[in-house]
Amino acid sequence: GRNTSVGQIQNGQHHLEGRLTLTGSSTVAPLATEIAKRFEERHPSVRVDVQTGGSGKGITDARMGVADIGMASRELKPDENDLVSHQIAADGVGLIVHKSNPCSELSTDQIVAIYQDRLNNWKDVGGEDQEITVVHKAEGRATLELFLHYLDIENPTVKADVIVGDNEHAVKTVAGAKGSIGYVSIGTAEADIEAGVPIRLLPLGSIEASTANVANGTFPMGRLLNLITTASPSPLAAEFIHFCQSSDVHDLVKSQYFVPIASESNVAQ
Amino acid sequence: MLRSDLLLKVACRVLAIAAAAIVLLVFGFLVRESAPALRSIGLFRFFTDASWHPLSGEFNFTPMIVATLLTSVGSVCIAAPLGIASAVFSNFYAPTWLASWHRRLVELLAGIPSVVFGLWGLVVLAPLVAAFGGSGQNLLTATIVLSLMVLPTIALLSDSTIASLPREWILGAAALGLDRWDTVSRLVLPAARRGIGSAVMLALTRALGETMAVLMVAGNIVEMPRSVLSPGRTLNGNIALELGYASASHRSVLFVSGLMLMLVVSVLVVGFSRRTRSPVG
Amino acid sequence: MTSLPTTLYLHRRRDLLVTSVIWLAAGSVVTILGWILIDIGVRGLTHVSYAFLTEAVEDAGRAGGIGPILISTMLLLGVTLFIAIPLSLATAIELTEMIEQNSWFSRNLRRFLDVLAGVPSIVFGLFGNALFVITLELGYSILSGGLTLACMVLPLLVRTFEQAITAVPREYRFAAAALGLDRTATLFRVVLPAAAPGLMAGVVLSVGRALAETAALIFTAGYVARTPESLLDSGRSMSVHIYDMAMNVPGGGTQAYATACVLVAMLLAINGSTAILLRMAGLASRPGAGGQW
Amino acid sequence: MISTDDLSIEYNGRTILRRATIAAEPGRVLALVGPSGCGKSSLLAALNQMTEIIPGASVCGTIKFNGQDIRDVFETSVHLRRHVGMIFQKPNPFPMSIRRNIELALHQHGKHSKPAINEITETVLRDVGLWEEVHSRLDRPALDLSGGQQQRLCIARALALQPQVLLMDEPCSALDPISAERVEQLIESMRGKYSVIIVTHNLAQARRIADHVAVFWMQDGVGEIIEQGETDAIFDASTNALVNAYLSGRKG
Amino acid sequence: MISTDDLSIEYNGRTILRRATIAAEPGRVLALVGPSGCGKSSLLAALNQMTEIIPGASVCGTIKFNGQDIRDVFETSVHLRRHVGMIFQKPNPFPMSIRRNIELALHQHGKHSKPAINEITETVLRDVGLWEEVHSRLDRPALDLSGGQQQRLCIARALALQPQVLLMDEPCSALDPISAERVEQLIESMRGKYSVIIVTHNLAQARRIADHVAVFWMQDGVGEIIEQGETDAIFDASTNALVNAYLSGRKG
Ligand SMILES: Nc1ncnc2c1ncn2[C@@H]1O[C@H](COP(=O)(O)OP(=O)(O)OP(=O)(O)O)[C@@H](O)[C@H]1O
Ligand SMILES: Nc1ncnc2c1ncn2[C@@H]1O[C@H](COP(=O)(O)OP(=O)(O)OP(=O)(O)O)[C@@H](O)[C@H]1O
Ligand SMILES: [Mg+2]
Ligand SMILES: [Mg+2]
Ligand SMILES: O=P([O-])([O-])[O-]
Repeated sequence: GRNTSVGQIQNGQHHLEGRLTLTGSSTVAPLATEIAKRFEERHPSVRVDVQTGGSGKGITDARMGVADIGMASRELKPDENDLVSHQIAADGVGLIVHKSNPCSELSTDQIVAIYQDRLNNWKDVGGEDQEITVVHKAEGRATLELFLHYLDIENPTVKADVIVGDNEHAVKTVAGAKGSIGYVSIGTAEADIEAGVPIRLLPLGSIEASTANVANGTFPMGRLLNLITTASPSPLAAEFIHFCQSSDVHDLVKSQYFVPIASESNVAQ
Repeated sequence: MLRSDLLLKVACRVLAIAAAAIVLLVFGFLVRESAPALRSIGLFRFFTDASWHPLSGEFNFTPMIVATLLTSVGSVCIAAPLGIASAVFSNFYAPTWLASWHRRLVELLAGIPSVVFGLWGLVVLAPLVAAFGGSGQNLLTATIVLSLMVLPTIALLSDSTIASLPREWILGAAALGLDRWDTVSRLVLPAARRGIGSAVMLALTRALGETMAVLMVAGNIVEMPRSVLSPGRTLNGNIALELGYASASHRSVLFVSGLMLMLVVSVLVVGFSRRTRSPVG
Repeated sequence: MTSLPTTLYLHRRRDLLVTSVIWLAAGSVVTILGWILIDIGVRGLTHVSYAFLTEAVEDAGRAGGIGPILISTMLLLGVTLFIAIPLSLATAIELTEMIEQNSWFSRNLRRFLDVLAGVPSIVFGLFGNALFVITLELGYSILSGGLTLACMVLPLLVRTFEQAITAVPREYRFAAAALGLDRTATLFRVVLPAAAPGLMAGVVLSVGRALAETAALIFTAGYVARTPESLLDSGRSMSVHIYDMAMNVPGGGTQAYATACVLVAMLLAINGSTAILLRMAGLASRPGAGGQW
Repeated sequence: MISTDDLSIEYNGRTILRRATIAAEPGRVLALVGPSGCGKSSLLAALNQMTEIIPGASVCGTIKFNGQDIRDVFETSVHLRRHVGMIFQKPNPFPMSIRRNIELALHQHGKHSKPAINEITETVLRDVGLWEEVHSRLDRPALDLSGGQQQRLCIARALALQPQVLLMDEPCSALDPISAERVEQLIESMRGKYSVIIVTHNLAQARRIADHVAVFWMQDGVGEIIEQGETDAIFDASTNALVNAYLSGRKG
Repeated sequence: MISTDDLSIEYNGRTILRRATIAAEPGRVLALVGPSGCGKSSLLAALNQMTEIIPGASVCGTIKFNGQDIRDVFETSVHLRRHVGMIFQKPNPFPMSIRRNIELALHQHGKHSKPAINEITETVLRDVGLWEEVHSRLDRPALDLSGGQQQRLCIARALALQPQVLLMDEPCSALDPISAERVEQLIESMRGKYSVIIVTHNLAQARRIADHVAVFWMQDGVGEIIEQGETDAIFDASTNALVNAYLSGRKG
């Protein structure tokens, strides 16, 4: 295969060469790109190519050997346990509404009711008299699975008004329609709020949706960003994953609005 | 025949066949990838299932086929009059200098990425359409955005068809005292209808095939549309939205929607070429 | 004199009405499309600078420039045209010069190309991924992306080439034949040069189409924002970058619009330079036949 | 009927016809002859203001209709052209049925009643001697007719508007001799009814059909009328050496 | 030089020229005259096998080059056309530079050396009297030349191949009188060097320049040669009534 790495460790740990291909989650791809760049600086004979395409593609490619490493913004499912996942960062999923929306808090039940179309006016949950536009994600998306899992509902019971793909799609949709509600990666939302996009993160229960609360583990709807390999990754892949999990990249993780994972875990897990 | 001519003839034939073979390759690829789903699910259930929830084993395509046809046919219905008017404008109504600027602008727009159209639709247009309620992401918005994307195709190809009509006809019409609009409506447009027809056809196939821009503004709910303000999902939007996250069997089902779309296009193309081949009066 | 004053008066009123409608239609086309252009310009133009054009992509695209992306785009375009032009030219020649019009072969060839024109770009992406990336083992690369784009622009190119070639006056062919030029020479030295303006217009349209493509490239040329070292390296095109910045990277909006500005400027440059090239070669394009009223 | 006064024509600033003064009399045939390129076709185009739609063309001088400036008589050129028909060198029927070709202009000029149109169609087709040949296939494409038939259809189409003047630019030169002869007979038969201005390269034809002749020549690269008058006077008794040389075939 | 034997030409199964037999002698000028549509241009096209590339055209009968069937003398029509040049009614230079227009055919026929090509270019441009006018702008587009210059360039381009026969289809009819005269002089000057066959509608011109004349006529809708011979004999002493009527301008 053209993507197989020929990474080999020569002269000890510090001379690596070869090419690594990563594919998968569009959430992880920007972070992986930045880490790869730093890794290439440290190991000038190594090329790390980061491709995108979605978590599902990452997992499939890793399994088929099309990619050395897959990226996924979700946990592996039971039928994927032939693969190994390596956490490199954490992320939370928070509910967003338009900035002008006065609603200050939603209970889990209210969220479920809204997403199942049993509640469809903001005035019923402490807002203005405005219809609720429900922004939902497409089947298979990692954020969607986390969201459904947290609310403990089945996807077919959801009655959405808009289905979006990527996080920014959700953000732009909510920013463009006053009565809408959606859910996105908290990091994304924070970055956009910082950039002046008119959206607001809603607390979940009474817990503020913020990367800080994801980091300290209090925010309930959190997820891990993973790198996926077969049971025996190549030495170069292993070295890269190790690097991704090291504190050397924590600044990069933060700059991409994710939460570094505190303890350095072992590559082999 | 000379050796060089023979060489040219053979080369052209071979390359032309190669070009045509690409379609077969694409078809073959789609069939191969969708075979598992067709085998395990069968064709029937794609039309009879209760809804589209592939992870829960429900695979109804019908709303997506309807949305695909609605948005693409609708967009052509908007773009065709505007595009033809624009071609008539630059040939008959605009002063020469303006005509060439007009052409240049339309040419430029032919090259704007669909993402940019989608982005404009999402950020500028949808909030305006949201005044009618909801998020503003619905079939209407998608149709408008699509019509803008295919408009340059219709305008440019109609323009060149009209420009290539024999000048004698136009002089003849003028000599009979036909005014400008009579000349256009009774002579030019009928005489150019084949070329304009194939421009519209190309635009329609283009609209059917467009993915990213529609995905960004259509709302993507899989439901039989009740009005133009209902959100809807197109077949290719469906592929783009779910493919990256699909597991093996789900993936195969998505390829069935690709295959479906190609069948729709083929039927339209063959139907159209049948119609235009019949002698014109 | 049998003049018909009433109807003629009506005609004048109608002419005024129709003229306004046509100007309105053309005006609205220009307005809406101008609106989009201005929207892009307002949001992105201030960010475009020499540094933006040359610097590497930083911070996932939020900072730095689009240097490597410009290079990848150019390479992709190069590969696309290198493959697509000969293929479509040969097909157009076959359709216009070599076979009977309306023969079984020509009808079906055209149909096939029409169907190809309707293949969704995402399907092209998947197809390119399966054929070029995996089966032919070219990997995510400029080459795979360019080949996929070549398949995609093929129908458009063939159609415009066909139009350009049939528009060449028959006299040129007769003159060439009378000078004892064989078919090959007639074609390559007389007909194609005479068709050059039309051929160029086709190429420009296809370049626009190729530059605009996103979905097909994500799965073939890939996403890597590094400067490619060879055609077998992956490279991110401008429209993929725009998509990523707009839809995936929070805070990438300005970069997306700035990149779109560069893309539009590039199209303008290509349009302009082909016009100049043609004028230099003494091959000005034909004026429209409608003439002025 | 129609006449010009010191008419000059320019294309893109280059004068190609200088100070042409001609007058077509009611019911008479005026032939314009002279070598290629000295502005005969351009003069015809100016007479029914076709120059308006030719890019780059500009006309100065006056054109009169029954002695009055055409700009005063007719509101627009569309009105003028209803009274001044034109036939081109290459037959140019529209790509539609024979019937539509005739109807088209009638519609424009306000005739919509079906029976009236049918009647006019039959009359003009009879006038040009085409009725017998085509009455059974009026709804077939006009482009299926032979060249001579096409040209006669174009004449019929112009006659349908009952013009007062007919401008003809080498109407026979693209036709076979038999068709050409028929068209010539047709022009002959129009004498007395219409005022005809005909451009022809066929001097024998000019002599056969014209009452008056105007001879064009190129002076310093610009077309001019160097002599005009009664046909016989010009052909037999011109005192102009150039004209004599041209008409006897020694020049041009 | 070149001659035909009972040559008939059909377009899509319809015969338009029947059993034409003509012979062009070396160094002499043969004029083909006759009304429009009786197959003069088609005969010229058959002589250098241009009929091969006209859709629907088919030729039967033999064409001989120096007494031998052309199919035996020349491998393909491309070879034939190198020896039989052709000039069309409408000047048709290629849309490229003046120099390229002449080079093109030389390349095809195996001349690639730059100095040799330049020399030939100068010679033929001098031959047609164009050198003085264009030598300073050989790399400018040929389409910028005037009609007369374009036609002379087309002749020069044909002469560059040193053909033995030149076929000319109304070469002057699209030119202004001065250009036309120059082209006529040029033809005059080619007498003795090339064998020329010229189609013309200008009978005076035919009389001025031709050694022999062939008169075409349409019989039952098909073109035929009704008389041929020495120019003076035909013009002054023809016994054929039709020919007399035509040549004196009473018919056609
Ligand atoms: N549309 C045009 N634009 C520019 N120049 C033109 C145009 N039409 C004609 N001319 C030029 O004007 C001059 C006169 O042309 P015109 O056709 O009036 O001559 P003519 O006497 O009718 O010749 P012919 O006998 O060949 O028909 C010519 O030099 C011609 O090149
Ligand atoms: N390519 C063609 N296809 C079909 N018919 C043709 C074609 N070319 C010419 N003809 C017909 O053949 C006949 C003879 O045409 P040709 O051009 O040889 O006549 P001609 O004597 O040269 O006339 P002219 O003096 O007008 O040039 C005409 O009836 C014409 O319509
Ligand atoms: Mg003329
Ligand atoms: Mg001829
Ligand atoms: O691309 P995802 O991170 O949403 O799987």
